[in-house]
Amino acid sequence: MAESLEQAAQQSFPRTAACLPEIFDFMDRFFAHAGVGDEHRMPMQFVVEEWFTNLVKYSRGGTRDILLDLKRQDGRLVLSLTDFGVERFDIREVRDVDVNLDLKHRTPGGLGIHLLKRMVDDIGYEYVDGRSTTTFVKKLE
Amino acid sequence: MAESLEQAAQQSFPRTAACLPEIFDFMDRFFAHAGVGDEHRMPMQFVVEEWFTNLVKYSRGGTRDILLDLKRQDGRLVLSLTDFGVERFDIREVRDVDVNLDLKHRTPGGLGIHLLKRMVDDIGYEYVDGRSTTTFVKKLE
Amino acid sequence: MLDIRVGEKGEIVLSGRFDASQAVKAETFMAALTESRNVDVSDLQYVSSAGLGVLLATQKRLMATGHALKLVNVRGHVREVLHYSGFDQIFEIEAAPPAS
Amino acid sequence: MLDIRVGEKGEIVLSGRFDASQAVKAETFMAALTESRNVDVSDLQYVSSAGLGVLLATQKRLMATGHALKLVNVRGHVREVLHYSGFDQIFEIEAAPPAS
Ligand SMILES: Nc1ncnc2c1ncn2[C@@H]1O[C@H](COP(=O)(O)OP(=O)(O)O)[C@@H](O)[C@H]1O
Ligand SMILES: Nc1ncnc2c1ncn2[C@@H]1O[C@H](COP(=O)(O)OP(=O)(O)O)[C@@H](O)[C@H]1O
Repeated sequence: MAESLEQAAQQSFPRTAACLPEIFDFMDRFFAHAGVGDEHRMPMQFVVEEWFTNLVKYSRGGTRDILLDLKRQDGRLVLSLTDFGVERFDIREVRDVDVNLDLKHRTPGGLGIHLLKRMVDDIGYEYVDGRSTTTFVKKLE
Repeated sequence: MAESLEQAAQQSFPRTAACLPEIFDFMDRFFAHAGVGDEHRMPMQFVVEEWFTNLVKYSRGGTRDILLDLKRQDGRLVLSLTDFGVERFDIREVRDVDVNLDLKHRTPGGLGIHLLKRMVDDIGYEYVDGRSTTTFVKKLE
Repeated sequence: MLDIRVGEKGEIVLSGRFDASQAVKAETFMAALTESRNVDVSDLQYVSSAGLGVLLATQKRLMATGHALKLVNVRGHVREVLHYSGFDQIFEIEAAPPAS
Repeated sequence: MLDIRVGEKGEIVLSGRFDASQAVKAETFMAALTESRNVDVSDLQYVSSAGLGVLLATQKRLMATGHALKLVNVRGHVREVLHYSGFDQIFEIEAAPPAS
């Protein structure tokens, strides 16, 4: 019980990309503490950056801090981001972009979600009373 | 009397160069209001920027906001900057740099005070109980 | 933090982390470029889609005048991200030599 | 605000206000330069010693490899500041044509 409590951490961050260095620090400390292998650091930071900045840029109605929740549980890493007082948006319904277009037809848009989906094993979504929580799961072994 | 009251403005600014756009706006509004000619805008903004950033960079003991005071009085423009809770520093005692050195021997340092002295007609200094006020005077006619 | 500078052979050296908080800085640097350059990413630990966006926009602008960025010493996380983005079709990419 | 970009003839175009709050941005752009360039300041309204510092540092770095910045379309406040700084001895400076 005591151990499982230690393997979780939560922190809220203001809605600005300027927070990213702080977010990465927070994740690094949790990963070290929870003994998550180094090979997961960059991909999981990628997932959190992409989704955090999307909430900042696109969440309709969002004004409050965004909650980042990290857990190590049953051999899996579970990252979730919760946005309060916003409209519903389910990342799982976003269609994939075509990454095989030539330069002329490529735009930078849409790459974030396309890439983050490739870095996790599962994605969950929950929406209750304006509270929008997206959960990313990565198997550790 | 009423008119002379209108020809003065005061505002405090936090100790960071990020305030400069706000300072210039404040000066522009005063210059427009007090009918100061356009030819004085850039040189006087130069004087205020150089001295404000020096207070930010060098004032020993400075932690409080810096007060900028603008006056039009007897055909003269009087700008003063007051720094609170700092050590004494009299700009009039700073020696001039040599602006005729070749590139190899030139450093960016020292240009600020050298240049601002050329843009004003008189400089005053007052130090009382940690309150350090430097006053720049420019004749308007 | 992202460090961005010109290396000894005129190549652009990116090191550190190229995340959304560093995109404006990289954009400002890239805006000065008018010719083809190698971009050495051997010390770049991380890149997000914000970083990819800056690289893509620069590539588009340079290609309009027949120039291009070439990415060299690509490895690890950066290599993976470039690959999944299909950037191997848009940039000439040279992998890092295997670690010795 | 300072705007800094490459113009149609490859010259660097500075416009707006080059004050201490804009120095890091200009430094970042200038860091990408490795060759001689003209710097067009016709639309630069203001420069402070922080701006002069960036120009001087860039000039020193370029001159070490036989290159240089040349300042063109210099006028008004900017001209005055460059003159009192002795920058006419360090940079080739070309005044703006008289206003028509
Ligand atoms: N949290 C969100 N709320 C609403 N719309 C979103 C959200 N996240 C993404 N989107 C939409 O999905 C698109 C694709 O997102 P993404 O792949 O991150 O690329 P980008 O942000 O570069 O466009 C966005 O342009 C936006 O229209
Ligand atoms: N307000 C101040 N308090 C203490 N020292 C100062 C102050 N202003 C300037 N100085 C000193 O005078 C020097 C010259 O200042 P300046 O001409 O503005 O050039 P710079 O700041 O680029 O060195 C500074 O390097 C600093 O040592």
